[in-house]
Amino acid sequence: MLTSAFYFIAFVTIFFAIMVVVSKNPIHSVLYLVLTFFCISANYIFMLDATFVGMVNVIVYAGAIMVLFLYVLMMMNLNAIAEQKRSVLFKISAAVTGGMLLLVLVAALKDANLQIQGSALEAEQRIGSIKVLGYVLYSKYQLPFEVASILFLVAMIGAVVLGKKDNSTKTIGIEPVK
Amino acid sequence: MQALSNRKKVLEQKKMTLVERLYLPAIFQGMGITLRHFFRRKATVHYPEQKRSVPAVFRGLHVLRKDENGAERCTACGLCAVACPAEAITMEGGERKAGEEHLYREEKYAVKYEINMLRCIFCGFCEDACPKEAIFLETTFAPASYDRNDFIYGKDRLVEGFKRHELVSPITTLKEAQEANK
Amino acid sequence: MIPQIFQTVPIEHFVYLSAVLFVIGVVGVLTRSNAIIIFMSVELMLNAVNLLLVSFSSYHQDPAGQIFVFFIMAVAAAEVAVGLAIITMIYRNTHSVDINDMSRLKG
Amino acid sequence: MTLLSLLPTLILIVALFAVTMLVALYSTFAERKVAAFLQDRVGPNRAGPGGIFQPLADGVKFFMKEEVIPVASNKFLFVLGPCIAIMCALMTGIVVPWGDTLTLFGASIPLQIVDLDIGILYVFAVVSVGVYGIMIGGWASNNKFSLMGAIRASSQIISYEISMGLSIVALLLVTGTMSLHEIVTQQHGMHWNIFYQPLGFLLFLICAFAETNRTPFDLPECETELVGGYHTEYSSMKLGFYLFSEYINMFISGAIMATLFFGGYNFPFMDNLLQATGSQNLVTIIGTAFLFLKIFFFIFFFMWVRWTIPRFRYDQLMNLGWKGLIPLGIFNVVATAVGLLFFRN
Amino acid sequence: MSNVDSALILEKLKTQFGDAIHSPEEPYDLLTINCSREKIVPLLEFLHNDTVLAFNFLTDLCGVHYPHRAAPFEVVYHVHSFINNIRLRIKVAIAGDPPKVPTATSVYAAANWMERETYDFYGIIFEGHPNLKRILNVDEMTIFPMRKEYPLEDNTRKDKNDEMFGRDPKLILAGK
Amino acid sequence: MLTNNQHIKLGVQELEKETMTLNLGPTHPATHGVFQNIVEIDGERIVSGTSTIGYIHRAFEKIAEHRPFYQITPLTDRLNYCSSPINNMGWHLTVEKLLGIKTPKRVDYLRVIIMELARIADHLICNSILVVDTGAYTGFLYCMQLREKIYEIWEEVCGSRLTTNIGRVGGLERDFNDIAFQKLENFIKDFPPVMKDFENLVMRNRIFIERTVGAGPISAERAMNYGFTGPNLRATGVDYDVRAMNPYSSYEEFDFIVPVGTKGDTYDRFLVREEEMWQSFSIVKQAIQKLDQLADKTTYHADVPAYYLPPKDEVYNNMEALIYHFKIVMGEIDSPKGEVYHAVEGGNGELGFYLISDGGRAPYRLHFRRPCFIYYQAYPEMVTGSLISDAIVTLSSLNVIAGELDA
Amino acid sequence: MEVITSAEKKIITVDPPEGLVGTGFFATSLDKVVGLARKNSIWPLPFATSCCGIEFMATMASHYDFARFGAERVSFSPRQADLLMVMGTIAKKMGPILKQVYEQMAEPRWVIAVGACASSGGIFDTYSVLQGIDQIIPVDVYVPGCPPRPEQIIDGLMRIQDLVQNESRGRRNSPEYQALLKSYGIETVNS
Repeated sequence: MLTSAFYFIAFVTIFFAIMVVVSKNPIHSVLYLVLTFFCISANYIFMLDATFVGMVNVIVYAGAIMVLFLYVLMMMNLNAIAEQKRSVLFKISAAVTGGMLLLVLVAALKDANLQIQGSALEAEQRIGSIKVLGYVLYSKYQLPFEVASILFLVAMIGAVVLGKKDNSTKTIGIEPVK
Repeated sequence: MQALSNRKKVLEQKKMTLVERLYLPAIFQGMGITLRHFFRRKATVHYPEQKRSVPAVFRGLHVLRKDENGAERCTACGLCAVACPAEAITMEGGERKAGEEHLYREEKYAVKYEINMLRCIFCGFCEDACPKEAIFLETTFAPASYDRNDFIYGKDRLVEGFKRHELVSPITTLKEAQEANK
Repeated sequence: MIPQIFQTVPIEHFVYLSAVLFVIGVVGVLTRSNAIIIFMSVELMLNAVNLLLVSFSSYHQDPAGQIFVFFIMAVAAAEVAVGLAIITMIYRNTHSVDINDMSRLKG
Repeated sequence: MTLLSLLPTLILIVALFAVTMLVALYSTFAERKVAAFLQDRVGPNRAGPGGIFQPLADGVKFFMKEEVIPVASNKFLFVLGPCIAIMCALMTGIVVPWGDTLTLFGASIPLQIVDLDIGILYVFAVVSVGVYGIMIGGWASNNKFSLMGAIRASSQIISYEISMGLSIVALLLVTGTMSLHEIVTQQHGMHWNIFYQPLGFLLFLICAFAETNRTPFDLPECETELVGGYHTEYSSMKLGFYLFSEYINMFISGAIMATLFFGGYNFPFMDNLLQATGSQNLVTIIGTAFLFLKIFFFIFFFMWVRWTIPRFRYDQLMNLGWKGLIPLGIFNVVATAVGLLFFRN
Repeated sequence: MSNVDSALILEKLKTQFGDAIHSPEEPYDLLTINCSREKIVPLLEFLHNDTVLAFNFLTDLCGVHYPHRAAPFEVVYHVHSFINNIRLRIKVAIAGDPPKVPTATSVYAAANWMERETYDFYGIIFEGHPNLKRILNVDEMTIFPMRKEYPLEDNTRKDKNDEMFGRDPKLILAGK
Repeated sequence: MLTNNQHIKLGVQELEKETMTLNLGPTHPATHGVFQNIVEIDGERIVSGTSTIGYIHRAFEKIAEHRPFYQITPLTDRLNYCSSPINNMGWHLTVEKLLGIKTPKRVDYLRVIIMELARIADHLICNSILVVDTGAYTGFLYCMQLREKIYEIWEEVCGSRLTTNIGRVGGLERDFNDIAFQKLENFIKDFPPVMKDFENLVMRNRIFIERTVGAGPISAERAMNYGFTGPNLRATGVDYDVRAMNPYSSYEEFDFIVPVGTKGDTYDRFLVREEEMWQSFSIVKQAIQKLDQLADKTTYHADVPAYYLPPKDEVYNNMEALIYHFKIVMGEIDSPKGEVYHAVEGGNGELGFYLISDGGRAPYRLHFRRPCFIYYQAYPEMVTGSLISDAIVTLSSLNVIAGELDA
Repeated sequence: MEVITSAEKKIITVDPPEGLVGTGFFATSLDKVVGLARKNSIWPLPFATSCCGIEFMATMASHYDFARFGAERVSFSPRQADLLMVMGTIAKKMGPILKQVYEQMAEPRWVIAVGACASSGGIFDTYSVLQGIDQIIPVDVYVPGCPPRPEQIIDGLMRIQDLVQNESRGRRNSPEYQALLKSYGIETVNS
């Protein structure tokens, strides 16, 4: 049962992901992407026993990042603006590129050593649980954690500075037409 | 600008104090006030079961009054129609025939007397205008209805004695007014 | 407790799934010209990587993979905040989010 | 896992669904009555004795009303919006421990549908997804007022989620667990978290107001500015879903607040009662009743506040969120951490 | 509070504008002067800017229609000096079809809508007005309803008998 | 390099137009009446606005040219329907000025009571609606209860709640009876606690203060230039009040202050109206005192038989009275030719009546100086640059009454 | 077949089409239940333009408390309203807007004309005022008065309630109703 569930979810994920790329309306794209994220979270939670990551995925991606996207799109009222059409040739070449990349990826990862370690199979503790993750995060990966938080802070400040509406910067990029 | 009279008084916008800046005290004060009202006696009058009292001078529905002998007072002089700002009154005069003295007080009477209650603004000028004290605004009301033709009130519904749509009890006494706020 | 899925679904399948998602993201970046959709395709690629990391982490019973997912999420969130701010800014100036229009920022 | 062992859970789910709906239904009635009483009125009293069938009347009317879907709208999303809203509102309840264990026919049944070890995160995730209902509905209506309502809703909920998260972080420092069941168990015997986290509770309360779109944070639908906000174009039961989800959200946030800060189903002299009667079932039932009492108080509180104070302006709301609550939240986290460092041992 | 009175105002205006100001009256204690069409804006400017008179406030502006006069329209300005607490009524008689008068919006912002209203009612064109179009009535209206020749009613009312009110319905329809 | 990209429109205007057009009204809930404001918004900020009015244009001035003098009173009722009695009195004072009627002191005081109650009623509506528009509904209902008390008093005097048609040329239709005075006393007792409740609810609440301070400000110079009067002008700091400057109806005998604000924003308008209500309340109390002190306890109209309807029983018995009765009702009273302007301090400011009489049955021309109509044109200027929420509270605080606006 | 007295409009509530609803117990009691429910949950859209609007405020307020009838949720969005309360003068300039609001309302919808102006034009028999809103939209109940006392407004609401309670569910689809709307030039959404 679980196996077929996996294939079902995988199929749905790929379908939604494709819809993200092919949707005309950016808002639809956002909504499809949200669904994709839900599917990926479902994978985490139900297939991979990584509940914490799954929840955080929902909160961060679906709950915050995509709301932000939606917010920006709604504020700009972008659905009214038609996107420029790319030529068919361009699209085909992009698809071919993508396909080749896929080949390379699959070829590269196919032969990776994917044996499940015997010791891991007997592990008592669920490695997806908060306790384990918390312990690892705050011991082994403490420095990266701190760096990440500084990155966050910088990004926040940057976003505020960028987003701030300043009348003096209003004409940046407009003059060049001559 | 200089003061134009000696009555000027400036209301300063007071700066918010620290306590006021905290939002919560004012909110709790407000909530206290509303909570006090929560337990207060309700002001609601349960219309239509209960009816509010209105003063006797209230300008409600018109009535064509009769005199003490039961004869109609109206003499179809048309003053009320002239005085009507909404031009809602229409009448037709007729000569009283012999033997109708108990019905009509004067020699002329209104054969047809119609008020369009949808037009009427209940200003009371018709009552003021009537030299015979025939038309009078009562404390009852013209009821709501489904059909606009229903609002042309003829003599059948205007002459005294017709069953009125009692919306409110008619008269307030001084005593009631005194007790109103206890 | 070990996920039951290990017995039936080989890890290769997760690999293929995330590879496909990644490629879809790449194709999205290449074909679309709306900056926001490109952005979203990038998010999709990041998520493909996340999926791969989590599946490896689960199959290998090594929490490090999941820790990396958190770092990726953190970076993604930061990137989105700054990126969207930039897009908003550009939109405000050019009334467009088309990447072709953005080229004229050069001159 | 046999079907029989699932039966209690299924019954519990159905019961939870029914109770939530009922409470939400009667919250609408209570709202009108409370508002009326605060305003020296009597409120609806004509539908049935004392007006108790008022919500049913509203419900039936909603169902029988014509469905209007604006021509210019996106039909699928237009329908999807309210569905998401009410679904997310209903989903939260499953992690809340509604009571202690009941022992029936020899089997002990915990009155909690699932006890996730990351229960709080689950609540958080569902709440953060709930905003899609409003955003999608508002956008799909293709109406400027709706769109503005949707935009306001999204920015408001994102902003207040942060301080809500911070207040929970501080709480988690105290409890050391994310399982709602454990949090409740820890508070047994009047060790209610409100005593350790008063500031955290205040923050959580304010954020709960914001997340449920209640006055003073009802900007997404504030009728004097945006007519109906995001639900301007909605009629019939789709509107009903939106209104309903607001009340369900109120109920659930009341439950979460009671669980996190007010001891959940714990009540004073619980142990004494257990000793005196020896019946765990009785204590459980009384506990559940107490939990509901607490929830009802919060619902009343929500209404009381709504009918008392004015609402914020959009920028003031953002100011309060970012410059007021988030720093306070961070301060609370730090203070809690320091406090734990010094006093725990 | 000050010694500005009608005589002083009149004297000042006479020296400034001479014959453009004529036939002053004082009905019910309100100084009323007539002004020629050309001088009205300078007059208002003078009244507004003069530091002694300081007529800083345009109380009212309206039109009147006298169909039997040579100049059938009149625009009446009421200005008020807050400091001296004195009012002044200025009348401008205008002839011509369409009647035209310069706008006072440059002196008093308040004149904007009042002039639009006057235009709406009487069809008086205020030259130089920033946005002279109908304000109260629908844009499609072709008549200027306050002119005396137009009836009050639009005669769609069916529920009355005009004879009751001393009017002959036929005459009314004929626009008399 | 850029010329190839035809779709890029780089006209500055095109780039600037990132605004959205929002249509507030004519049925928007915040307009509380009917007028339309079309605002261009950028996000939540208003870039520009235009107002369209005339949605309930009823042609008052045209009707007035067709109605005898006394029938114009019901029209004035419907002008500013929040404070009809002031309009009634204003009209009667104008006609009295034309006819040269001097009213007795008792009439003046009774009129003052009625007018000040009307001012309280008007400001109650305005301020409580302002509070409703900031989101607090409850205070509004407390105020409405107080207003109901005022209605009761009027009802006792004239027989109607809202469109009072109160007063007659030369006086009042009827005297205040004992019940009216009793109700007045009850009102005096009720007023302070209700107002205190209302003020405590919002006045020092930070949310309310922040919503209103700085919303829709206007400077004194601009306000005067725009023809502001009444509380809205006083909020800017100009103490212009017709009652103080050109007293009518014996206002000069009353002790009251003219409150003024400092910044001319919504909060100032709110404060000024609150203070004015207290002042009106004190005037009412003074008027009652003065009535008590007067020796005359029965006069309620001037002795002008040619203009004031005789009592009904005299109409029967007295030929002269009958003639007057017919003349008055037919509208054939002798009125002089002339022009008169009279202003009273209405709920919204200087309410003026410019009456041209040609000696006929009806006014030759009657122009209403409607304060709302004149100051409302400043609204787009006041809200430009502010947020939508500000625009809405500004609108409520201006107290634009559609009946008065459109006439 | 029941005729609701309306000589001008001839609104006739017909029996529902055969087959759709039988005369069985279920259909009639469903009608009854729906009628009762709708009756007690009339959400008004106050189209208040002038004086009557102020009296409507008084009706909403504590002394009269419109809420008792389940009608306190004033919805300014026409989609959500059941009852259009037209209160005050409707000028010719306003007419099209009123009609538009009516058209935007979802069925079943009712209209009540409160006060002299809305019902007939009142004293304003002038070039700019519509002489009664029934020239542009169908009106179910008229309330006289200028303005009507709150009691009268409540009375009008109770008339509406009677109408609502006794309306059969088929009425809005009946050809008579469609014809009525057509006579006003109003497009029907459902048919």
